Amino acid sequence: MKPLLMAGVATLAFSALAVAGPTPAGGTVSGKVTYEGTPAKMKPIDMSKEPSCAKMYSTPVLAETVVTGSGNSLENVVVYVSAGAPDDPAPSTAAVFNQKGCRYIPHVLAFQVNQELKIVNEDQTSHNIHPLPKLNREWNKSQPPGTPPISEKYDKAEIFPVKCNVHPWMHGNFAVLKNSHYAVTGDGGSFTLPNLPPGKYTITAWHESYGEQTQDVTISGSETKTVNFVFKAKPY
Amino acid sequence: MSSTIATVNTQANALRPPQRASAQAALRYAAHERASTSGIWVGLFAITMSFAAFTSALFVREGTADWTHLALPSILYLNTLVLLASSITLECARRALYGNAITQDGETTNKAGTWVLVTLLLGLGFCAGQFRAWLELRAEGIYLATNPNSSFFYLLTFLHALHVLVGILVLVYLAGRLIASHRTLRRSLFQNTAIYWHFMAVLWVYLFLLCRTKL
Amino acid sequence: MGKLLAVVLVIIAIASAYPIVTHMFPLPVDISTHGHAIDEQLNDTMWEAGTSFVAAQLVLAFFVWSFTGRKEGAPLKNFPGGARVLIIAAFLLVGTEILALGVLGQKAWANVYFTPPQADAIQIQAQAEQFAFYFRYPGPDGKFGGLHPDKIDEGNQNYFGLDPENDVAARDDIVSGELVIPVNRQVHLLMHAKDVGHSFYVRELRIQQDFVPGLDLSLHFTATKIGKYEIVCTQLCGLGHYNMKAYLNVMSEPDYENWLKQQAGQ
Amino acid sequence: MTDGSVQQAHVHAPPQGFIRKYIFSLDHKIIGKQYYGLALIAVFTGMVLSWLMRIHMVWPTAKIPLLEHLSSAGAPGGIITPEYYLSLMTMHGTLMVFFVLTNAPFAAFGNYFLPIQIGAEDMAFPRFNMMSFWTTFLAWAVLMLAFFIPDGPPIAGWTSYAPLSAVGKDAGPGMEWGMSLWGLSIAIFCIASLLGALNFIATTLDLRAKGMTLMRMPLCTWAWFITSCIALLAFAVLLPACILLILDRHFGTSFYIPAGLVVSDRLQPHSGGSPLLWQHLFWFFGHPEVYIAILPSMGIVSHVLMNSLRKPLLSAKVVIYSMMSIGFLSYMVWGHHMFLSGMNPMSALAFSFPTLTITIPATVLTLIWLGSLYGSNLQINSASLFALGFISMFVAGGVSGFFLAQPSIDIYLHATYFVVGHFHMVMGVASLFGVFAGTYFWFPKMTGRMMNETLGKLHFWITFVGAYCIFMPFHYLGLIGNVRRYQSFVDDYMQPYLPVHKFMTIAALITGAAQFIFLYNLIYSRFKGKVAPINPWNATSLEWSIPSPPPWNNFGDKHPVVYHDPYQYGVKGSQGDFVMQDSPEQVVPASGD
Repeated sequence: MKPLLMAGVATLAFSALAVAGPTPAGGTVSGKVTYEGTPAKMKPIDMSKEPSCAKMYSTPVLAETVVTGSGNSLENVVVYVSAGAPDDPAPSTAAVFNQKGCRYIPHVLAFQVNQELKIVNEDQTSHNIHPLPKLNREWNKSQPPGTPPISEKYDKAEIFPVKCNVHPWMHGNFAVLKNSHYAVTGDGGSFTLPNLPPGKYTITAWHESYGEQTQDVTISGSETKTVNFVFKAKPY
Repeated sequence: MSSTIATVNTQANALRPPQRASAQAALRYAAHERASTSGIWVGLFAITMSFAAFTSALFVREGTADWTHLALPSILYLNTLVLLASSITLECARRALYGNAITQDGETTNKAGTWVLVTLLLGLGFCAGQFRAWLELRAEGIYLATNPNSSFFYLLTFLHALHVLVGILVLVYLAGRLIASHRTLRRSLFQNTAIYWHFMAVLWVYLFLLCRTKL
Repeated sequence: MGKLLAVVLVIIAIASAYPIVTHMFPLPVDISTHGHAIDEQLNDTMWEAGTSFVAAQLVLAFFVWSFTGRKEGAPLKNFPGGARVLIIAAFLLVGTEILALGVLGQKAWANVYFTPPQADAIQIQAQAEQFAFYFRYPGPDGKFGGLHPDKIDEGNQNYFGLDPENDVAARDDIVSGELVIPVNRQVHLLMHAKDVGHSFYVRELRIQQDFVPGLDLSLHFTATKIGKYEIVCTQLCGLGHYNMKAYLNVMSEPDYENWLKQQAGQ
Repeated sequence: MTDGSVQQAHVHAPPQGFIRKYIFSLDHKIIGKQYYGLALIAVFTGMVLSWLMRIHMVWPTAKIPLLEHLSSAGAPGGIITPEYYLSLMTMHGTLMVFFVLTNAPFAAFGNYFLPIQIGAEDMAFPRFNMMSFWTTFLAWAVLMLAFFIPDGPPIAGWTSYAPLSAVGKDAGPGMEWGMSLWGLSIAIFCIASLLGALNFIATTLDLRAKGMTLMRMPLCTWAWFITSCIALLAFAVLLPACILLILDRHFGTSFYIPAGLVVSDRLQPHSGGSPLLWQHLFWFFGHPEVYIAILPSMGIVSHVLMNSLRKPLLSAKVVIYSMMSIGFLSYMVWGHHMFLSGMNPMSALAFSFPTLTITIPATVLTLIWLGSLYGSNLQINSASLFALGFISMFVAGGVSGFFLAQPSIDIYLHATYFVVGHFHMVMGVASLFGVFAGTYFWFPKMTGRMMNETLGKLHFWITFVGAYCIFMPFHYLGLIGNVRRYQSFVDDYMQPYLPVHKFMTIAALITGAAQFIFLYNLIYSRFKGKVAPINPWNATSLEWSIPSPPPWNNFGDKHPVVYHDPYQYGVKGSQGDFVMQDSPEQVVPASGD
């Protein structure tokens, strides 16, 4: 679970970076994403075909399509302002997508339109990065160990899966978003969207296998509104 | 292919009597006549091979699950007749040119030219007919990729039409030369075009039967 | 210069034969019931082909040696018996080789392909995909769930496109990235390709068979030695081809049963 | 006036102006040289590609500085990516098989010498001849274009098996436009080769000089003739295969793509196609293609060898019939490439026997060559060295065919380095040796200058020994089950054998470098070589009866008449131990024979 924690922290860190703009102090939307019902049991990943990765784990790693935490909390949910907020310019910092132990860290990476996406390979094996967007231009590149990071940009807002053509179990997601008001839930499933100027917003929560939910919220002044999302878990 | 040679001696002009050339030149001339005839047969062999390959592809594909049935547009029957007719008219042209006349004067060449003209019009008619057939299928919502049968139908008919068009181009050239009858014309050019054209008719009959029975 | 060529030819002949004669490149151990036939066949062929190779090079060398740089007007000779002898020789030599190898060789081929799998053979489904093998066991119910390509979700470890939601038979199917089989039991491998052409090659098993998309082939073999062996893909299948492999894990019967139980438990 | 102005027939005046003379020339000699030039460019490109592959394979993390700039996508930081390795491999194979092994021995030399050797003043259809070269050039340009598109070259190998080659971009990098360019290029190449073959056949059948009976044609003319018959069939089948491939890729048909394929997480919108269909069509072309590559070299080698033996070949007829039967059999064996591809196992046997049978004519040829050496007066020069080298290589590559012809052994050796070694030796190196022999032999005739013998011999020694050092180990590695088309050997199994791979790579680098000696020799001799007489080798066939280089219409106004079989060596002739084909004198066997 440690890498997962890292993933969560990392994502939060990035989102924090992203929102730490010059925007005037405003309201905040925060809340928790949970599920009800029994989620599918994540199967262990068999990495035997890639010894250099397999030997990095004492206990088998589980698939990350559904990651749950204490109190039915749901991780890897992208929560973002889908309407009401103006488009923000891309921050100068790059969103980093790491390949380590034949897994994507973070599993879900959220970043902004035209923000630099930096893809790093820390493994001793050659990886292949094949994002499968529908609106944006599709590309498919391999990254042998020792090659410089791949730097890319996406110019259309879209959430889409990314896979490694060499290691079938490696699946992640890119969330390319219009504005800087977003978060990806980590351990505990909670999120915060600070610095929202007064106004009416639509908040969307996206999960890769449970789909999307939206809620409207109106911010007046520097209050903190709580918005919770509850997803319906499927056993299979 | 003989157009190679034919264009070479366009500078030879006017109705002057054919010169008695050196024996050597005569030999060489005959050799090239023979060569272009072997050429056309070899070419036809290659074309046959290609369509044989398509046919075998069809037989392989036939067995598969998504193989259906394709109702051929009835205009194809008409097209068949048109193409066969064109074959006959070209034969008439050949008779007119070489049939009985020992030396051709402007009249026979004109006559032949007209027959060739008719032939190529019929040829164009055939192509138009094929095009019509495709339009009819489209109208029924049957496209190239709709099912394997339609794929094969469009493929075979299109490639055949392409070959016919090549023939038509040569016919245009022939007709021009014959009607403007002050130009020389190599016998082999005409003969080989005729062979090619007849072959196209035969090939079409084969393809048509194939489509009828298999698609 | 001719003499030099002769010498070089001899050296080449010897140097080429040396690694073979001294077994510098031994075949991996054979762990199959049918493999010995193939190995014998390979061995016989090696002798016949190897001999003809060395012989030809030596003859060439000898002739080059003796017929270069002859003094002016040295008499020309024709090969005794002329072409006829050589043709007859060729027909006899190669003809017998063909019969010997060709006919005998069919036995080895037949062992693999003309014998039906035994009734009690363990049925395992192998799926090849870019760029991994996955293996499916029917599970306690002994039934394979149906395949639904649209249900394939690799991120969620659903490599085969099973539909446990509606398909009961699929729920207990065991999917593994490693081919685990009991020793000395015949295995009947049902081969399925998910995307493009692949091939199933286990050197030690002396088995190689293509996965052909849309054409589900099957293969049967019996492993006779406990151990872990490499399964590699030998049909170019894309950028990860070089890295497309899995392991064949041959276990004792009880170990195999335990493994199955443990997998079913997950 | 159907036969008006007869004597003008085909007597075209010497072409004027650079363009008509050297670029869009109708002269078979210029066209032959153009083919040779194209093959030369292709072979050096292909060679460099193989260098990159070998280097990457044994030093996977090696940074190749220049490459980084040539292809930033394929080799980020100069490190070759797995897909780029496959691109290099695909392009290497395609260039070598189509643009070198088909062009050099067949199209290049055939165009230049077939008409001369049969006493014709040009090909039957000069315009077709020109078209076929420029179409080939177009095919080459289209193929090379793949290097310069963002997508990069295809990664499906020169065999481009469907559905990998048919499903498009989902199959991986280079499989979108790169693959399409490949298919287009090969389709164009087919058309070019068909035109060429047609021309060769018609010319051979109908333009032979007086007295030049079929049996009096030199062996290389025979080889070119037989080859063009094979090519006619082979390419007439590959063309439809490519058309179907393009349709599947761009027009949504399903000839090769079955239903329910999920590639890169995408369910492919196809149904019912058969991947085996491509394999059948491809190998129906693919195996004869091997003989398209090797037969002309057999002919050239026989031609050159007879000259340096100074005595007639044991039996030219036997050579001709052997080549014919090889050509004929080559159409019954394509299935041996598909033993393990899911054909009915019975058919494996059906394909195995004709395959083994081919070794009979091949052995006959070899024995005839060897037997002719006996009692000869062998002259050693660059040409004959390469001819002898050819025999050695042909045997070396041939015997390994024995293994692969047997389905049972193929189970183990299929798709290993054994196969790679086999076809590189017999189809690649052997036929290239034929090309080298032909080059050293005919260069004086083609350029009017002799090639430098010292450089030639140096070139031979490095190439001959080098080739063995590269390709023999391939067979050994095959025996231990080293799988082909791997960009690196990630598994422990191969680790002990990496030194062997290093050895092969170094051998490849050296041998490749030696080819630049050849290139230098070509260019140097072209301008600085000593002037060649009409018949420097005291050879007998017609090409040596006319000036070097020949005038634009070969024989000028004199019309050759042929009196003898092509190889009247070792006789009492007026000019020495030989009698030219076109000399009316009696052939008196030399004494002591």
